[in-house]
Amino acid sequence: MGGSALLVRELSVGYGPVRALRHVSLEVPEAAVVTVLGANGAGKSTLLRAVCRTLSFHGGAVTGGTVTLGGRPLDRLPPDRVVAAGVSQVPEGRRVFSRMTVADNLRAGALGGTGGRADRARALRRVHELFPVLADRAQQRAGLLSGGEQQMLAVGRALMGAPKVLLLDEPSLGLAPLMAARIADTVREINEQGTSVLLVEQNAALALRLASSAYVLEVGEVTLSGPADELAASDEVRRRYLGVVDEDAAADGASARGALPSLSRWKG
Amino acid sequence: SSKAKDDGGDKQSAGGVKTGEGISGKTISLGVLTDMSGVYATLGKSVTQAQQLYVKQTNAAGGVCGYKLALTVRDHGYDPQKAVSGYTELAPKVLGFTQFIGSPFVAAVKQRIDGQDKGLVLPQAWSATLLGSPYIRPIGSTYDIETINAIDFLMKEKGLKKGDSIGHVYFEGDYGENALTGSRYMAKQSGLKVVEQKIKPTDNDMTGQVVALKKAGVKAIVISAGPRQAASLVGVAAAVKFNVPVIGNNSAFAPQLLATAAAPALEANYYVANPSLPIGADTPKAKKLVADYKAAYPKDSLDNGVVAGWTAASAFGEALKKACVAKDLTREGVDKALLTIDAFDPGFGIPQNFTDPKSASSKESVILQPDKNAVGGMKVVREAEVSSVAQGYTPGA
Amino acid sequence: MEEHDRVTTEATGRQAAAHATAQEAAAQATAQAAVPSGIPSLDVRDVTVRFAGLTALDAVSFTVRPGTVHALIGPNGAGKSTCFNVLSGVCRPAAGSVRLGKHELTGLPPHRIAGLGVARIFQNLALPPHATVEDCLLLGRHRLTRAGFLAAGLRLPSAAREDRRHRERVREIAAFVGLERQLDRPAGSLPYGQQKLAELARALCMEPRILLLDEPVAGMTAAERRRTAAVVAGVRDSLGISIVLVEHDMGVVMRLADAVTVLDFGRRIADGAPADVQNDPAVVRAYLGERADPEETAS
Amino acid sequence: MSTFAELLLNGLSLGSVYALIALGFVVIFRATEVVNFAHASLLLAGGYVTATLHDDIGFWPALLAGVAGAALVGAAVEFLVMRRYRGTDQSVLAIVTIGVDILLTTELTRRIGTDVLVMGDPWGNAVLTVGPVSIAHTRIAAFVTASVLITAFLLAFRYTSWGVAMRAAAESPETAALMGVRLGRVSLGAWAVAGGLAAVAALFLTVFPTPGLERATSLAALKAFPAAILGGLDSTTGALVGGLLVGVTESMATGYQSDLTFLGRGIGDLAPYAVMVAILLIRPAGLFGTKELARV
Amino acid sequence: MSEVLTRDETGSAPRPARRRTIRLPGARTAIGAAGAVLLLALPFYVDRFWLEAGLFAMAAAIGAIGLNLLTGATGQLSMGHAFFLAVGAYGYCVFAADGGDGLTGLGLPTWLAAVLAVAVSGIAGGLFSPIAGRLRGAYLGIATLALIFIGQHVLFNARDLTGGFNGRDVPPLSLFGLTFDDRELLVAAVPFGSAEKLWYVGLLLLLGCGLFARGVLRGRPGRAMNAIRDHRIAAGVIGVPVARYRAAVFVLSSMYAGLAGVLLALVFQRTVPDYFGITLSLDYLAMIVIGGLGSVAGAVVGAVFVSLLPQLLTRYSDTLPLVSDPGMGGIAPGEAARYLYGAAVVAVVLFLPGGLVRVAARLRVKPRPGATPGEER
Ligand SMILES: Nc1ncnc2c1ncn2[C@@H]1O[C@H](COP(=O)(O)OP(=O)(O)OP(=O)(O)O)[C@@H](O)[C@H]1O
Ligand SMILES: Nc1ncnc2c1ncn2[C@@H]1O[C@H](COP(=O)(O)OP(=O)(O)OP(=O)(O)O)[C@@H](O)[C@H]1O
Ligand SMILES: [Mg+2]
Ligand SMILES: [Mg+2]
Repeated sequence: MGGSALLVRELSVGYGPVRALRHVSLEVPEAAVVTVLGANGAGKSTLLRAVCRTLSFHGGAVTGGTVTLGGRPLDRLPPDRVVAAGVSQVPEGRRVFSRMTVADNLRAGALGGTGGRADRARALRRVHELFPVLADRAQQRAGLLSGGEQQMLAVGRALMGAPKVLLLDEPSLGLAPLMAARIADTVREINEQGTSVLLVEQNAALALRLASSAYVLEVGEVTLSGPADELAASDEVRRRYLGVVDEDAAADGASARGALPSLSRWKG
Repeated sequence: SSKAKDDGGDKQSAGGVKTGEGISGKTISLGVLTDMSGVYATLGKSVTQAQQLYVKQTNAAGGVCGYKLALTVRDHGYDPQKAVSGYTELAPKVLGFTQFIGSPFVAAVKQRIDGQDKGLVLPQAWSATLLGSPYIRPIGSTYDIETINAIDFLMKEKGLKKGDSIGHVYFEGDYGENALTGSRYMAKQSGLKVVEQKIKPTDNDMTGQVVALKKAGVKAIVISAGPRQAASLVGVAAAVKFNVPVIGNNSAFAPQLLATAAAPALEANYYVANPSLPIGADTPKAKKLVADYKAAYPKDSLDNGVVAGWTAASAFGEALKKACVAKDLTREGVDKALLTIDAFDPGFGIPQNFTDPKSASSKESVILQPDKNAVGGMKVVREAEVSSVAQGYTPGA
Repeated sequence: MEEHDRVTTEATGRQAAAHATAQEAAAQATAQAAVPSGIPSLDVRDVTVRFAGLTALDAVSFTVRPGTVHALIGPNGAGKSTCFNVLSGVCRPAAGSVRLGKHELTGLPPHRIAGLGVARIFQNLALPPHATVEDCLLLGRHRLTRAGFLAAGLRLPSAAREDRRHRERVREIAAFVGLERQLDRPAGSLPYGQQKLAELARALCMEPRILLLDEPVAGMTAAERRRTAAVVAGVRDSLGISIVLVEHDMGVVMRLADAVTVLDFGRRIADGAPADVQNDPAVVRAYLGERADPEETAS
Repeated sequence: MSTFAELLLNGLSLGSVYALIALGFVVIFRATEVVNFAHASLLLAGGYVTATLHDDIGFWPALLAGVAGAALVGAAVEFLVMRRYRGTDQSVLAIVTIGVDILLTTELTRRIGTDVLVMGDPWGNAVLTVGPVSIAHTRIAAFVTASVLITAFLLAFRYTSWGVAMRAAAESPETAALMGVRLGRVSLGAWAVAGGLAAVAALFLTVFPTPGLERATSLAALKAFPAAILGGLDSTTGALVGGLLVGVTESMATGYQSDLTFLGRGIGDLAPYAVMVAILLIRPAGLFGTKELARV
Repeated sequence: MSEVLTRDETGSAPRPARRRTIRLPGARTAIGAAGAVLLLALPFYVDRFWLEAGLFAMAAAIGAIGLNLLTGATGQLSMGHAFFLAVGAYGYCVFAADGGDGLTGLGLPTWLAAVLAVAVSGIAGGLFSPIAGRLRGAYLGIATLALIFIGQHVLFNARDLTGGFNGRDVPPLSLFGLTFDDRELLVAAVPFGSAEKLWYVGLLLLLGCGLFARGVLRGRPGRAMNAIRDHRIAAGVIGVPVARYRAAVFVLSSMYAGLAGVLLALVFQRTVPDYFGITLSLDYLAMIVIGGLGSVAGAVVGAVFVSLLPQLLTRYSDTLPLVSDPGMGGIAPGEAARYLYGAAVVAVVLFLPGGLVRVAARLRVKPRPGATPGEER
């Protein structure tokens, strides 16, 4: 079936006049974990939207470049066909179906999958093992879950489809440290079972540890790329994404304190 | 400015006939404010087509006084705003209106008709509330009178007697409530009791009404609603073996009903009071109209709207002819001419008397019965007659 | 986030600890100097919240001293946001009381609580997507402005004057959080991290006496987190207001908090100074996780 | 007492017709969150096809054709109109359906003209008389049909992936698309199903005790609005209960009209709305509707 | 108009932020002035039919502005607007009539009657606030539909107040000794009837109402209203008294409707119950959607479109293609008008998302191709 390597070539995206991505190229080899780092607004979510063809929901459009999965172009497909081709995404900001029950949310996750009833049951069991709270709250409406529980649901839902390529947009957002670690384990585990993963994550330390290769996106362009461990060692990445403060940390800290922004009190 | 007042509204034409608004060159313009896309579309279509037929025939015969007639039709779809706009648009251009459907709308422009426009309006509405203006002249008996005659028929021929209860199912609005005035008056005069059931044009299922009337033990039912409601009422009553006679006003029947499942019940138990003979009447004029109408509009059914439209148009034509004789085709001239007509029979058995603006042009009603085999679906069961109660009744009193 | 903490705290841990005391002293000092007399303390007493078959908060108590940053942490679903919902009047507790100075907050409708100077940012963003950032921030000034329908409709000079004054302040606050260049963009088109900042700015626009922050740095890169944390610290130091902070990034919590309360399954399992809480075995077990294999910290 | 029983029975039977109409609203609302004002015209379309064909091909095939025809019209509306809307505001789409309704109704009323079309149904005007009360066979059929269809939809919504997809698409099209839901197909399907349901409802709305299908029939569909709302716009059970409640209310208000004259006559149409408002005051999302989420 | 408030076509898609338009100063003022002069001069040139149509449009615009405050800006769907129009129209009659026609009439000065009628509409709106404050979306919409039915019931049954099915006469307005009735008044040799005189009243009212609503929308209340629409709970937490605001907007919107009702009554010279039905309410909704949700100009443009289009189509129906005389088997004029109207509603909403005002805005702000703002983020 032509493998499951996801290939992005020279991709450009615009939201009306706003150009969000410029000539971005990126590759997710079969059964690999690739991470994309970048500041707020760098275009990470835009990249994932472009792959899954949901840009039109945001008033955006691909203006150039191609996306292929295992050699097969995804460019002109509607989003559901992309899913059918084996690409699944955990969108940014949870986006659970808040009026549906937790159980139905998970069922919705399996809609695009090709697996049979048994596969679905197995997937469900695994999700419940991973996030027991989702089993406890099966009949609760998803909108009433706590933020972190919703995030678990969003991840769990994507796992229900048993995709070939999994796109994760900040899966650890709002998760407690313990839970974030569990997500990391999960990513590793499903990757070991043959699923390729494209991971967008603000927790760069975690992301770089999971990934085999990494890309840095800045203002819509890829500025750095390479094996994850090399990137993790680069100063730039350490400073901006790993939050590692240099040797003269004390001085830096002090200056930071001195430069603390200040706001005068309102004398209404 | 273009609107600046120019004097000389009235002109003297070559033949010495005085003319005014609504006449230009050799054409008399007449307005038609009808409803061909709203709730009264059924009526509006027949009336309008009959009037167009009249105009065509009159023009073919040389017109009136050497003038050709021309109708300007505006379809207001029973929307008050469009109706009023239509009137505003046509009022300066036409001599008068041969048709104006919707008595609330006529009432809406009544001030303007009476106060400044003074053009003759023949509304296709038989509510007594429209009486009293020398310019707005409904033709034939009004609903209250018709209802009195209808109940009179029930008492004389259907065994209804003093002390009995009758049910009256009526539409909210001018038609139903005017008819109700009639039945209340009749009940008072004849010692009956009226059980009222008000409905809306959207009600199509009369089961609830039948149950209620049955509970009240009525001996007969008057229905002042649309054909559908009549069919449902009669059908349900028959199905639950509630065998009382039902009589409706002229708007409560359409020949189309005879194609429905309610037909047998209608033929057995239903009567209609009508201000003239039916379209299928056995008069030469009626026969000619049927033939001509069929030729002109082969696909459309013949109903009483045709009669009403024809009657109104020919009444207007009659007034024009009289005005022409008086050499005054201005609006006032036509109004005056109409006031002199005291026994005009357009060919449907009942002479119309227009001399008194305060009373209906006739108080007679014909009682009809649905009949599949008759032209227009109705046959006469009692000829034109005014009941004694109707004789003594003055609308609005 | 755990790894992330390790990284940062490993690098800056000692320094942070060293700071902590200095900072505390400084805070104490500023508390005397900067805490305006109007900042009351927030007292949460035995608050219990139940949802069908679930006790989201179980007799939780804590006190936020004026002018401090009080962190509220705990695993997902521990009841932190629910606690905020109680504090801001969105949700009524089954039992317990919340006092802000001499005002009892439970039972008041949200807008009245806002009127007392309690401002909040939402965990799941609540920005109108089409309104510009400036309008969002101006909305924050609702409680401080007066113009009603009549004044606004008739454009009374008083309304215009008020509008001008408050727009100025809005610009000031936007500059403070770093959004001055985004003011005329629709809020919905901002990237996630900036939307969080816009929320923060909107809350600041309410000129609060108590600021409730629900995960203010979620979705930001490390550098941005540092900056936002600095903004929060700046708020406390320059305005002297109290801040209640819910955050899963322990680095930020440790850097900012003066006191920490830990919730688990709606119960308070620890309460105290950040350093103590961080080493509390119950907290480690329930929240931070015990794995500390060297390989992890090495990255 | 027998009057009461008769009115109750009549109300229930009338209500089952309303329930069928309301179900059509519910299906569209669940799938697209749009209040479908064009439902009345779908009704007219379905009825028209059935009525014009039954003479030639017999009643049951004609009914089938009516269902298919109305489903086709519904699908066409979705495909040609609803799908082209690029916004997110559902009340805007509701206005679009008003435009669609005007178009379709005008066309159908023009075709129907002044006729009263009969459905050629096998029940005729037969009534079943039990003791003092009688009920039309058509209404028994309506009740059975409504119950069966509503149960079927209840199960379908709850247990099939079609139902899940529909609800997901209604709540967030983008996320649903990410789950592999074919948005176009889901809403096309919903509109087609609603069309089919409308044809069934049209049948029962125009057979005995009403004389037949004619141009004003579509107005009767308006009466199902309070039914759909007071049951809860997104609940199939609600459609049934709401329909029955409206039917009974109307029937009672009509039957006891003479005892209620202090309210003015003709409150039969008003009463359902009064009941609806009263219920909404207590339950803002209707009896069975999904309550609004109240957490941030 | 108020750019911020117009809904965007693509859900979350925002407009490019900066609009770099170099507008000739004064060009707009010039166009505005020319428009104003034209509007002021119309009564001297056009027929009563057109003036009346214009007045209907003005009244509709006032009502639509009110509805837009409610539905567009605050997100409360109302299908009961016709009810408040009726309250205004009949309220005016009751206050102003002298009882000469046997119906209740208080015989107050007509200007006072107009003011009171508007106030009563507001009160009616206030009475509905327990429901308006509690329900949302489609539920509120259909609950307000109940108002229509209640309204119709009252209009038909409260004979003493309303005159029943045939309605009642509307006493002409008199202001400063000038009576706005059909007695002719010669102005520059042009006979002024009621329509000509009322034209100026209508213009003045519309201008006032439009400016007021614009002030509200752009000011503090407008922001609060939008916040309620976009996120009710958050709005409360930010300090907006949600229930009070919703009730207040409902009242304000009802007052606008009431005023529209008064103006309509004055133009009609007679109030009839049939007018205040569900179609009217739906027309108003169509107006704000077609014009553009949430903006004043949108409401005005939509009102003009919706109320003039059917009039135009009816008037020129005979010259429309495919239309034939009745009975000739073709499409009747009224039907043709309805086809076009329905199609227009659908087409405008589908192809001009954001409403007609957005087209106007787009024309005004012509994006120069190639000159994409170098939007760096
Ligand atoms: N709907 C939209 N309309 C216009 N511009 C948009 C839209 N969505 C995103 N953008 C812009 O596109 C750019 C990229 O945004 P994107 O959401 O992809 O960033 P991101 O890297 O995911 O940021 P974050 O880390 O905050 O999630 C930003 O400048 C953003 O303002
Ligand atoms: N309105 C509600 N109805 C039912 N359950 C609710 C409601 N609100 C919250 N809960 C439940 O209460 C628990 C506490 O939720 P809360 O949002 O306070 O958690 P949290 O501590 O903020 O977690 P997180 O860090 O994931 O945001 C959760 O299990 C949640 O599902
Ligand atoms: Mg993103
Ligand atoms: Mg939370």
